[in-house]
Amino acid sequence: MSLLRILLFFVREAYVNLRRSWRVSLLAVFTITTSLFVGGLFLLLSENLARLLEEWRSQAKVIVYLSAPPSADQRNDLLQKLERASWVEGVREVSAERAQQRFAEIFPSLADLTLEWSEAPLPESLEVSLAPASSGDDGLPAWLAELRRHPAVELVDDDRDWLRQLELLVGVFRGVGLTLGALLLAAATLTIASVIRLTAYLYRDEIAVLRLIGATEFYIRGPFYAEGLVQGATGGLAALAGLYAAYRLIRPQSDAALLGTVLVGDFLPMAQLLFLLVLGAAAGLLGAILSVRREAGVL
Amino acid sequence: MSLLRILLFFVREAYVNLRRSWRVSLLAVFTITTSLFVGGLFLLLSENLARLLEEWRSQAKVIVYLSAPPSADQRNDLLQKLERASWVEGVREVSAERAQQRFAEIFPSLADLTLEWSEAPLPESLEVSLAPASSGDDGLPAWLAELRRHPAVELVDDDRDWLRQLELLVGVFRGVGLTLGALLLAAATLTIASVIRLTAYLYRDEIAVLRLIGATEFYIRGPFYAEGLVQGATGGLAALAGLYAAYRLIRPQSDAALLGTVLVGDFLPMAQLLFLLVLGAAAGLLGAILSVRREAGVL
Amino acid sequence: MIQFLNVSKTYEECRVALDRVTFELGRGEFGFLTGPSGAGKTTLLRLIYREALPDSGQVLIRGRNVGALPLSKVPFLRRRIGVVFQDCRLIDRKTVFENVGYLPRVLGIGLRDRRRLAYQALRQVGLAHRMRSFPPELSRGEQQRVAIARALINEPEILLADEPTGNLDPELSREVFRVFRQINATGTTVLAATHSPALITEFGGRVLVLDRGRLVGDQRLVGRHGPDYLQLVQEEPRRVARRGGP
Amino acid sequence: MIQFLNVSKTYEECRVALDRVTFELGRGEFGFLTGPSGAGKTTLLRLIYREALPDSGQVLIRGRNVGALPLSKVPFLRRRIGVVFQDCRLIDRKTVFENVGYLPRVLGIGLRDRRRLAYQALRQVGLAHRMRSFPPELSRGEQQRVAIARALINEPEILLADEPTGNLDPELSREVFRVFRQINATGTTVLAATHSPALITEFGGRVLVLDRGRLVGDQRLVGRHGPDYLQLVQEEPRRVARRGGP
Ligand SMILES: Nc1ncnc2c1ncn2[C@@H]1O[C@H](COP(=O)(O)OP(=O)(O)OP(=O)(O)O)[C@@H](O)[C@H]1O
Ligand SMILES: Nc1ncnc2c1ncn2[C@@H]1O[C@H](COP(=O)(O)OP(=O)(O)OP(=O)(O)O)[C@@H](O)[C@H]1O
Ligand SMILES: [Mg+2]
Ligand SMILES: [Mg+2]
Repeated sequence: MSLLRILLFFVREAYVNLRRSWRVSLLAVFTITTSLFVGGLFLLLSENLARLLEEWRSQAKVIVYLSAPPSADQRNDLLQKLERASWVEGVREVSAERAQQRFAEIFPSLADLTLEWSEAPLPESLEVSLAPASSGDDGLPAWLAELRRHPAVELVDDDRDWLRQLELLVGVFRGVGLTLGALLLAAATLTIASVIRLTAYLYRDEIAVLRLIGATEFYIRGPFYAEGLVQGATGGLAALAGLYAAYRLIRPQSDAALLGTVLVGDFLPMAQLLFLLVLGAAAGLLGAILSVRREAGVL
Repeated sequence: MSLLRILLFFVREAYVNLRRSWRVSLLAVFTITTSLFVGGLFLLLSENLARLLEEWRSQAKVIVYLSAPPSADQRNDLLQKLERASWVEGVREVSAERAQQRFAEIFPSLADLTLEWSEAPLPESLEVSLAPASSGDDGLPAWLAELRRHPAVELVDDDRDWLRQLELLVGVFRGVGLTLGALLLAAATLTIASVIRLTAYLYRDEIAVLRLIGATEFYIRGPFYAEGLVQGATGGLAALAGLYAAYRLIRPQSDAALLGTVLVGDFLPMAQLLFLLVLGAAAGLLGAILSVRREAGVL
Repeated sequence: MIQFLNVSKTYEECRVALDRVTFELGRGEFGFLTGPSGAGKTTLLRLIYREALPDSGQVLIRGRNVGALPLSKVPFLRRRIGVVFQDCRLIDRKTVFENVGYLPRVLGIGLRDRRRLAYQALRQVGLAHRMRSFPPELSRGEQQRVAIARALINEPEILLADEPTGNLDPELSREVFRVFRQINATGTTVLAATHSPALITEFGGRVLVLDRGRLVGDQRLVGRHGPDYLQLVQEEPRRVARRGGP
Repeated sequence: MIQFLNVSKTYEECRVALDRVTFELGRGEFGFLTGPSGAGKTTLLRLIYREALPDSGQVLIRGRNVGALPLSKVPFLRRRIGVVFQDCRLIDRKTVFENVGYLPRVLGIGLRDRRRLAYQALRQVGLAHRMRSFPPELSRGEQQRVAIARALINEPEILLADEPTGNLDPELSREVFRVFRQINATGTTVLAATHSPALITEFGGRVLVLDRGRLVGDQRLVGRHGPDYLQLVQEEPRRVARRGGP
């Protein structure tokens, strides 16, 4: 037989088998769906969480406080210096009044106090936002030291301690998320495999008969592999549909609550959807492979 | 037969069946374990998260800023007033120096500035911590208004906006957590049911034979129910063991990272462990019930 | 004891298995059911123990309509009927002893009595030494004999045997039917489907012949051993039992 | 063609199924295997198509040791051997046509040819009209005939039949063995286990008798139809085929 005919044989056999024992198939597909749905939901949440943290991380700034009355030359020189640096994404000037205003915002209860202050106690500053990639750059500390020595600069608050803490946080979150996600998906895969192994018990005698009448392993296993693949992929598709439905269901209600947007800001990207689908199909296939392999002592 | 003998019959049958088809049983138990483990892990995380939020919530304070130089009488009057209120849990005095120090801690980059300030610009204050239950109390706003009118009080920062936000956050977290947890457990239950339904397919002929030779439904089903129950409970126990192992595994590493303690501060309380166990047993039983019920048209 | 009144049964696809069958088998009678493959023998027996329901007509046992029996009463009907299924239907997960002793166990009979009963029943078919084997470890003929023992253990009022000797050698087949005759002598009504004319002519009795669902023959045959066959058997019970023991 | 050299086979629990069996069945021979229930007939046949391996001794097919065959070659051995299993072993999820036509399908034979082959094979056992039924919808005798058709379809070099007529009436049994004789006449070696002395004496051939694992008899018997039986069959092929068709 040509390869095409062999494939056709597998697919047709699988189709007929699936149709004739759809109840059992449905149970297997259902389990796969459940597992992948739960796994996918977790992926959705952790993706959005990671995205949010990335956003925070990208907002980390270096604040340069200017010495009380900076000369125009010194100011320009400083600004140019900032704009030349590759890791600087943007510079925002914050006047002394604005600083005071923000202080009042952060400490509303102390707002009255600031009004009493004779002259502006907070200096003018420049908020320098850094490119996200730059945080690991080795040149950054030297550059910051140089910045500190600039005559127009009173003080450089480089947010780096906070940034480092945030990075740790992001790392932990991601790590925990990935670990949990991997655990869930492993659990799902194992569940799927055990379900398909279970269905295989049902067809054990059937497989034994095929062996006895002279079918080669190739022809015996092919249809079961195809069956597992189809079951897995179907489960994956159903899980994706379920995920999307859940996403649409949560989203409108979540706009009200702050956390809603965090949890389901965006749907999963195409690559991850594909990943889930492939995972389902792979799990189904793996289960089938496990299930039709020769048991020890079988002749 | 007496009830005891019947029960003994069920248990013995179940035991023999489990022993003779332990491979299939193992698959079922394994699925239950996986599902419950994942569900339990989620419960563990959400419990700890809720505990953490509760802690934050209980730390919400009302800060009373005193007018610049409070007289000793006014001070004592105010302190007595605070101590009489039922919702006040504790009062901590913060001197002007301490306030300045804390300002410097919060804004390390501005620390130098405070040194330049002539006299202490931040007033002395009293940090009043409220009993957690009091946040919903209707008398609180009136009491706060009264406090504001007190001659020794410059300003009352009651943290209530922030508290309300935090409460919303806690609510959303808990809601999402419970929803997700319920979803996971539902998925687990359904998975278990479908697995046991699958195993039942294996024993379909067996059950049919028992019916044909004159066994009543009671005697046919009893052992299967016992089998399902034992499988479910075993799965539950294994899941609990797995959870505890995971808890012990994560905990030592988590002391380093801030988030670790958040994630696995405490193990699940006894009631919830029991709940998981009962859930496993119930799922096994439900699966068994589903699996041996008469199919339509069976005589 | 067993009455068929104009009973018809059609499976899906208009496959007529029984076509207006009417007969009556009296209490304590010994009946053979014969006919070519696919004639409807198994179907007829299935109607008696209610594995199937007739499309029209009535099946009466002791004058009561089996088809009208509520589902909850069916097990009690089946307990009074011993059935040797054509495809044995043993439970692979249970030992021979457990298979044979299942119904006594459900009926609350203690282990020792059960063991005695099972031993007696299995000895009659020469398999007392295989009590602890599992059915897949038995030859097909041995499986069939276990199925026979299971049907006998409860001393049923009616014994239905569907081709009980299809995988047995002639001598064993004869012994099995001798056992059936013995049981019949104690008052049990027996209806056995068989393809073997040799057995029918040897043992004699009521002979019902089916062909394509129709009852085409119903006669009383005197066996080769004559009407005194039973006495002959009673004289040599040892011969029947000899094959037993470990 | 088939050679047993001092073959012994013991199952677990020291249950001796075959005890130093030695015989040779030549190419194109027609052999009967007989003996009481549990004598080891099925075990002997299982050793030939390698469902089991001997504990000692050798089983040779066309001079090659079956036990030494690598696992990957086993299917090709089995394709040359048609087997009628004692318990039929049909696949319930597949129709009669699919059951019978499975091996030709694996061998790459197209649908039309497969249908022709299946029709021919099923017509020989009178079941051509049940091609689209599923095995559970057949009577036990019909299932057995489907199993026979499946064994015949591939025109095997060796045909092994384990009690192929246990659930068939005498006339059908005879027809089945007539078909076996016909196939034997085209050069196929046939070895059939049976309990029926009637069939053996009618058809004759090589007769191997087993008892408790020992080969206690090996003789050549001239059938009731005499040595010219084959010619007789050739004269009336129509009679064999008549039962076919819907
Ligand atoms: N479940 C079913 N669905 C469809 N047809 C069936 C079913 N069971 C039996 N039949 C058909 O009904 C007819 C009678 O079957 P039955 O099993 O009663 O025959 P039988 O006399 O017992 O034959 P055998 O001697 O081969 O066992 C047969 O043609 C068979 O194919
Ligand atoms: N898997 C097994 N495990 C243990 N013993 C077995 C097994 N299979 C067969 N036997 C035993 O081996 C002996 C021979 O069995 P076999 O099936 O070859 O007999 P047979 O001649 O085919 O009998 P029958 O005519 O009843 O089919 C029997 O006593 C049987 O109980
Ligand atoms: Mg039948
Ligand atoms: Mg055999």
